[in-house]
Amino acid sequence: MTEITGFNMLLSILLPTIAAPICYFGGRKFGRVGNGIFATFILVISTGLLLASWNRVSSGEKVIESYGVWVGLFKLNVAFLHDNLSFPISILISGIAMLAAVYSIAYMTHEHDQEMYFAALLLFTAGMVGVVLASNLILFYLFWEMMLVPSYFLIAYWGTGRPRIIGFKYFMFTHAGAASLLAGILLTYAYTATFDLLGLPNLLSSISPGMLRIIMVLMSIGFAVKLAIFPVHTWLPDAHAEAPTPISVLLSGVMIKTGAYAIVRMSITLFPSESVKVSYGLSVLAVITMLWGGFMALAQTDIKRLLAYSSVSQVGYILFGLMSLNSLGVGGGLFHIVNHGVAKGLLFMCAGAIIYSTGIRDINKLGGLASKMPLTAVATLCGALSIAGTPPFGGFASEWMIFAGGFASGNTVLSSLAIAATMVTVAYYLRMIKKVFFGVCPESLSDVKEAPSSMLLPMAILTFLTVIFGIFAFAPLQILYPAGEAVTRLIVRG
Amino acid sequence: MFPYSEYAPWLVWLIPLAGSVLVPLVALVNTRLRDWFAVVTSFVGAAYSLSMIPQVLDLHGGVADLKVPWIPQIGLQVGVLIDSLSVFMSIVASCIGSLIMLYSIGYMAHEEGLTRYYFFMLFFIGGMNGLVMADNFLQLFIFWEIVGLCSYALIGFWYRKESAARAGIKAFIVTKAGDVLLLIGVLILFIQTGSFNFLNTKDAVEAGKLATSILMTSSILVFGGAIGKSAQFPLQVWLPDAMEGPTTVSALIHAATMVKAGVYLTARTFFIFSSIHEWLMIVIYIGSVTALMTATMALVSVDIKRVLAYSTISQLGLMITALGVGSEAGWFASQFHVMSHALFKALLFLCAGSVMHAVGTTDMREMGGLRRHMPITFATSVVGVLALSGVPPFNGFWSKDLIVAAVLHERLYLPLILIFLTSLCTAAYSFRWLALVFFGKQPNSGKGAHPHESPLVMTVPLMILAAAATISGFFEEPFSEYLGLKHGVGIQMAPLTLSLLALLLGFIPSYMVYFSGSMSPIFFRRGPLESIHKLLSQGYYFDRIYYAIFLDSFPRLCICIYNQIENRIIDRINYAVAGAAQFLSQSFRPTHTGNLNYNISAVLIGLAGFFILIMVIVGW
Amino acid sequence: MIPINYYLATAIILYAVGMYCLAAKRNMIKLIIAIEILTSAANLNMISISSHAKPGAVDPLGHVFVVMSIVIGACVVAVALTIALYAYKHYGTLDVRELRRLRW
Amino acid sequence: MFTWPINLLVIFAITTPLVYTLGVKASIKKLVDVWAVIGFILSAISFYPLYLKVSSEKVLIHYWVGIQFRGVALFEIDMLSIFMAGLFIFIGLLTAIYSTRYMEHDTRHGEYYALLLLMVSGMVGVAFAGDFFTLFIFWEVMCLTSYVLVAFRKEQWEPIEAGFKYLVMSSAGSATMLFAMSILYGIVGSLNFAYMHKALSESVTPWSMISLALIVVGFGVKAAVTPFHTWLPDAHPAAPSSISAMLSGVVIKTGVYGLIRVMMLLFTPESYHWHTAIAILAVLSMTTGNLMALLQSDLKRLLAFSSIGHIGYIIFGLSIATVYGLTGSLFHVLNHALGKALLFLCSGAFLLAAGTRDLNQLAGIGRKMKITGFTFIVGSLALAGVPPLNGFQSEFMLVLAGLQVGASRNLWYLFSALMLINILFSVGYYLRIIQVVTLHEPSESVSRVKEAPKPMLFSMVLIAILCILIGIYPGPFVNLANQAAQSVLSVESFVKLIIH
Repeated sequence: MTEITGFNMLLSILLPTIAAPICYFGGRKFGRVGNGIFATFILVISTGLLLASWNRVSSGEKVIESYGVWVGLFKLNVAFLHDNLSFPISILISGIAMLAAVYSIAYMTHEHDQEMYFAALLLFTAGMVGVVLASNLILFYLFWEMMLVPSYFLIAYWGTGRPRIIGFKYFMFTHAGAASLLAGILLTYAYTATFDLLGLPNLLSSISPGMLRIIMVLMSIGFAVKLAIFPVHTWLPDAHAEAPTPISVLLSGVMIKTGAYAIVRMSITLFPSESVKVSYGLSVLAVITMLWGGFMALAQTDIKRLLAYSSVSQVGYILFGLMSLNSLGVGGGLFHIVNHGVAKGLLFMCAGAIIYSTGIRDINKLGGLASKMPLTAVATLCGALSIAGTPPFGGFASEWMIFAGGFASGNTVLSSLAIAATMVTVAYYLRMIKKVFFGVCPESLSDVKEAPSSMLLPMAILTFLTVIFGIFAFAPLQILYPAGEAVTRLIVRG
Repeated sequence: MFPYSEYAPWLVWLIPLAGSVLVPLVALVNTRLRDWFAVVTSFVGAAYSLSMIPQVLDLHGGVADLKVPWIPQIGLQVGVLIDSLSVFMSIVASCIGSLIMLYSIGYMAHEEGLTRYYFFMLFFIGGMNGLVMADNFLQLFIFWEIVGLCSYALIGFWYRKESAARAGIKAFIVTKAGDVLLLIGVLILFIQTGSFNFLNTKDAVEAGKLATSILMTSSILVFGGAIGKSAQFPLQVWLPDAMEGPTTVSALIHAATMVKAGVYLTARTFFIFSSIHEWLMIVIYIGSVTALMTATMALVSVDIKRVLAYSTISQLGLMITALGVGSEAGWFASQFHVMSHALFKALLFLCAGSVMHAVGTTDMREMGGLRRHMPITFATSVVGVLALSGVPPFNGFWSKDLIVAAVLHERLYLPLILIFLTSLCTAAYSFRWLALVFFGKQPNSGKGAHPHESPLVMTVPLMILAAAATISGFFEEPFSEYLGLKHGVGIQMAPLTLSLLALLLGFIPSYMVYFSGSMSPIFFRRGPLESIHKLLSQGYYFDRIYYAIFLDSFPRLCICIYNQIENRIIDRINYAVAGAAQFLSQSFRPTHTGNLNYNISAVLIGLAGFFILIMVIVGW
Repeated sequence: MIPINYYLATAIILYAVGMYCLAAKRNMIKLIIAIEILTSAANLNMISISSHAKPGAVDPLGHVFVVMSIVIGACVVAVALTIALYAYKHYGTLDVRELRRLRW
Repeated sequence: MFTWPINLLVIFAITTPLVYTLGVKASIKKLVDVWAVIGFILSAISFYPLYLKVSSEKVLIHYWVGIQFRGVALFEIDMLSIFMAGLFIFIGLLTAIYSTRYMEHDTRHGEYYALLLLMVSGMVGVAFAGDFFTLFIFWEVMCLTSYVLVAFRKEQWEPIEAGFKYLVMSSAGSATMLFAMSILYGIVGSLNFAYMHKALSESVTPWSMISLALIVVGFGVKAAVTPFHTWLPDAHPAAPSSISAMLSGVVIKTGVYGLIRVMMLLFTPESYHWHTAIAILAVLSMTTGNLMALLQSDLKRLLAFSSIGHIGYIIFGLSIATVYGLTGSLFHVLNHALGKALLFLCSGAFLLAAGTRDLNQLAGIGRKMKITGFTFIVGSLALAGVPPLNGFQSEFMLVLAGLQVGASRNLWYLFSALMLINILFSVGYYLRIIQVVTLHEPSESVSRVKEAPKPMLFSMVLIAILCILIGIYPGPFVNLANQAAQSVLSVESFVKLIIH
């Protein structure tokens, strides 16, 4: 139990954590660029360390690294877990964070206190990676909140608009969700006397079904808030729209996905019989979420707010996929986590590039930028179409699986509605692209230039990935699909 | 014969797709090289598509299904299906596509953004080839969407023009509506049969694995995709607007590729669904209603390309009608018409492009008398018009005759009447088109004052297509053999009579109004016919209604919901909770009076309360 | 010998009087006296109990305790009076209800 | 005499005025400050062997009068005493270090440090006490010194008003406790805890019930349990910030200690069934504290109200009365002491730099005093129960214990839920102060402030690091709290040392 079996995962979390104060205190010496490069470097190493378990994970192994006792009283050990589920998502998180760090170097030029910014960014990443790797519920919760704190400061300190109110709202919403999650976790312990994620499934069968449902619902509320499911989504458009753009990339791209990850890891894995009972209700909620997010996106004129509402809509798809509770749907939902992470990260970066170059966020005041910023235009188009589920981009590869999963679970009408909701997605994205890139370029924007290349590079990489994940979908699915299968194997419909 | 021709089914779509990706790279070297690189790539693709003919003939009407694994986890494969239908469509797409590419070199010479143009054109051709070669629904859907995406980009090629940008979006969204239905249908079939593969699906359906109602629903949903892509009623609205793109794009979309995809899909699924009576009924009525409706719209349009666009929809309607007949003869007729139409409509579009190139306008009222200035274009246009209106011996005559015969044979009288009227209208509007553009006097408007014949790079494709349109009608029998059909073909009296009658009835008023001038066109716009004229020129108000719902009301509704519900209610609740907490706190604060006497009283009350509480709990 | 119950009753009454004083009286000096009364109630209790512990004998423990308590009580009163003095300097009154700048 | 930690504190307390005079004479200004710090350090050092001894022997008996006198005048030191006393000395040490610069502009340093040392010795004595006689003496030492310390700046109106209210209420509480002791003495005939445990758990009478209620009020006033808390929001802000840190951080914990000791040892839950009543007091306290803190505009007053809320959490752990509940409770004593001391020290630093406690005028001060601002954030988040900081660790244990006990006493599901809601609610004002202090644009009144001096920073940064450390690696600290809780529950081993 207490034998130490490697340090890769621990280091991948510790490195950014330790680097954060170095960034902060060394900030004045390094300068903005130095800080950015340092943060990127750290995140590259951390990603590399995470990638180390590739071979073992892809052969279906569970890689567990344990480091000994943490709190003896509760038999809590510190251990991290890499399996088919956590591995790809942890890579996604640290990868996107790495790109966001690169992107920040130029984007934060005009901002203050950059050394604090990069420190917070590193902590934020460490928190997110930790959530995914955690192998017991308390560690999970610890990281769950650890990612909240730096992101709160990132929003409230460098945000636009009314950052403090928005940050406050973000914090309170997520924290309320977390409190519900905590109640669920503690009830679990009260009945099973363990927090260990791997050991729990066997013990939970001894709990009465009523209590089991209460625990499951409490936990799922926490995840739903993080995922921003209707009607607890209202923090998301504010927070994601007003955060500094690289942080929007992380928030929308990966942070909300930890909710989806947790739903798979806990709500479904630990409570298979209960999740069957709530799956229909949650599917309905998912469809409402996707439609609602889509409709709201259609009403937006602020480019980042539009993207934020699009995220609301997309988490609806992810949830819908997960709640189909069959391997196609869950696999698709997990794959959509990746695809949406990449594409929405890309779109926020594009929006950031536009704001950086023009200083305007209102799409009605933009226009004709396609010739001024051709690369951004192409990247935006790719990202938008990927999210809208258009082949050959990654979004389609996952969305069809989600829909097929929906049909397979018998929710024909809901699935049809979900497919129809892609129309809305297409509509608001095409509207946005038309208003920003097409039409006549206003006089005031006549000398707009493409963003600096350090911002374009991450965008190029993500654009490339949207295409790759579409055409070579088998590569990510090789790892993600077995995860979906493993989860759904637990489901016994009755 | 050809290097790697055994891989032709893959190469026909991989070569254009790969070529398209290379276009931006080649453009970095030299723009001239880029243009020719694109053209050569498309011709190589066409050559590979032609090289599949022997393979098909070897199959003797059978099917070859080649697969490689794609997503092994789900058991998905990428496959190509080689049979007469797919190869035929691929040939149509790539040959006509490559001619259009050649034509583009001249036509688009002076445009900006040609890298984008050639990229999407090649991607389009590749996508279309991939679509027809696909052996399963999912792959078909992927290419289906790629084609839609390309059409969006190409229609909106002149993105600075508001109308073009709008038209691109419209095309994409309207066809997407069909795609949604298609995807629903496909996924239902997938879930029910466990496979996307056409052949497996067919086997499953034949084995009766699917409940009738599910099969019916999914078949109709799949046809919904065809409705969107082939611009059938009620989703016909996008196609006329798609004329905002360059003429070459219109030719590519209308003649060779995208709109045929719907017909192809219907033809491809014909063997799976043809046993379902309801499906056939829907197909035939949608086809014939669309055919007549859009033909009447073509009668009044004054835009040189819009007439052709309406005509395209109408002809597609005929093809769909033929498929809806449900017999092998009908299926053959529709395919034959696909070929005829591809040839003559490409020809007509390119002629129109040539004309526009010369006069610089698209309004037919500003044209006239061009036959003297542009002899080649005129001659080829005449061939095109004759083929379109179905004058023997041009190819349109033969294929339409087959359709009429098929419908008549199955005694479907209502569709027969509809297509009879369609033919009538076709003759009328096609001659009107010819007359307005090439006959009469040239008006003295400024722009088109000195029209001239187009360069050779544009006229050569015209001539090739004209020649093909003239002679291809005689290849009915080889074509039938090629498709592996057994039924005998020949001219029957009844359909022949009907076709010729319709032609005559359509030609007479057109002649009277536009050639001889014995009737004034004013007659149709005034008096009792005024309202009908208006109805037709407004496209039966479909556009108006759709715009009113989806462009005006719907976004406004969204904004309204956003302002009223999202912001006023849901978001307000958050602030209400915060406010309630503050209020609670505020109203609680006066309990802390700061008065020492009260504080001591509170201690006493606490003492008493606690004492009573434990006494009660202990039970004294 | 007076039965212990009388002492106990007196002690309780003293306690009640002290508490009443604290809750009702406004004068600071009276409040300080009230605290003394409260302490006296406890002291009385202690003394009477220690005298009745064994018939005829007195438990020294109670006495020790009471002596200690009286000493401490004196200290408290001293401190209290000092503070009251300063309060009078700042507020110009001995009315404790005027000392309510600190509230809410 | 009183064991070395207390002896040293008392000796240094007595000698401080002399040293002060010496320092003034020799014009070595800092002499007395250094002297007091040395006193705390020596006390802490001498505390260590005591800790080792107790952790091996579990319970230690020490007669401080030198002779055995009917179980009176003795220290009975178990892990709980060690846990609390260690905390008292530690926070006292940090406060003393902090005071060396914070009290620079005040006079009467000799008096100040003597009182501080004496107050800590009183608290340690309370924690060590094995009978009511000892407890009462040290209790009053602590109370008296704290009255004077609150009213230390007698030239201002606020400390005087607060001091008087504090004095009246606290001595009323002490008198109530004394009254309860006299009744208990009548019932048992002794003042020793062990004898009392034996007598009280054998028979439950109305008299013992009355004395239970009286003693809860007595300790409750000190611990500031609602509705006995009304002195606290006045006294804590009015005192010098270093003393506020002591008062809010540890002095009120002596009340908690008294409650835990008396409730678990004398009025055993098995006989007196006070769980629900205490839980109701707990919920009342946390709700009142958090509600009142929400809208305060005075930073220190806000923190004072938040202390009441946290006392509610701690008492909630007592109401559970299982080993988990008490562990959580004691662990929260530690965490709240650290967090609240840190926050008061920070607010003192702000007060020193900007001259105001008004939140609106302090806006953005954290941007100017970055290190203080950072420690302030850490402290606030720790108390808000945000992981990975220490406050979370204990709060989750408390809720967990509540939920565990809920299976047998269903009401505790409700109480736990209320506690969770309270924690959530409290995040609102912690976040508010963080926002105001560190995120707002610096206001005019703080435009020229400078970072706090090094000794003050030392205390704050040390506590902040501890907050993070305990949050990340709570294992050893939980073990300490757990040992303390175990020793509270192992009543028999405590008793059998006196009654063989």
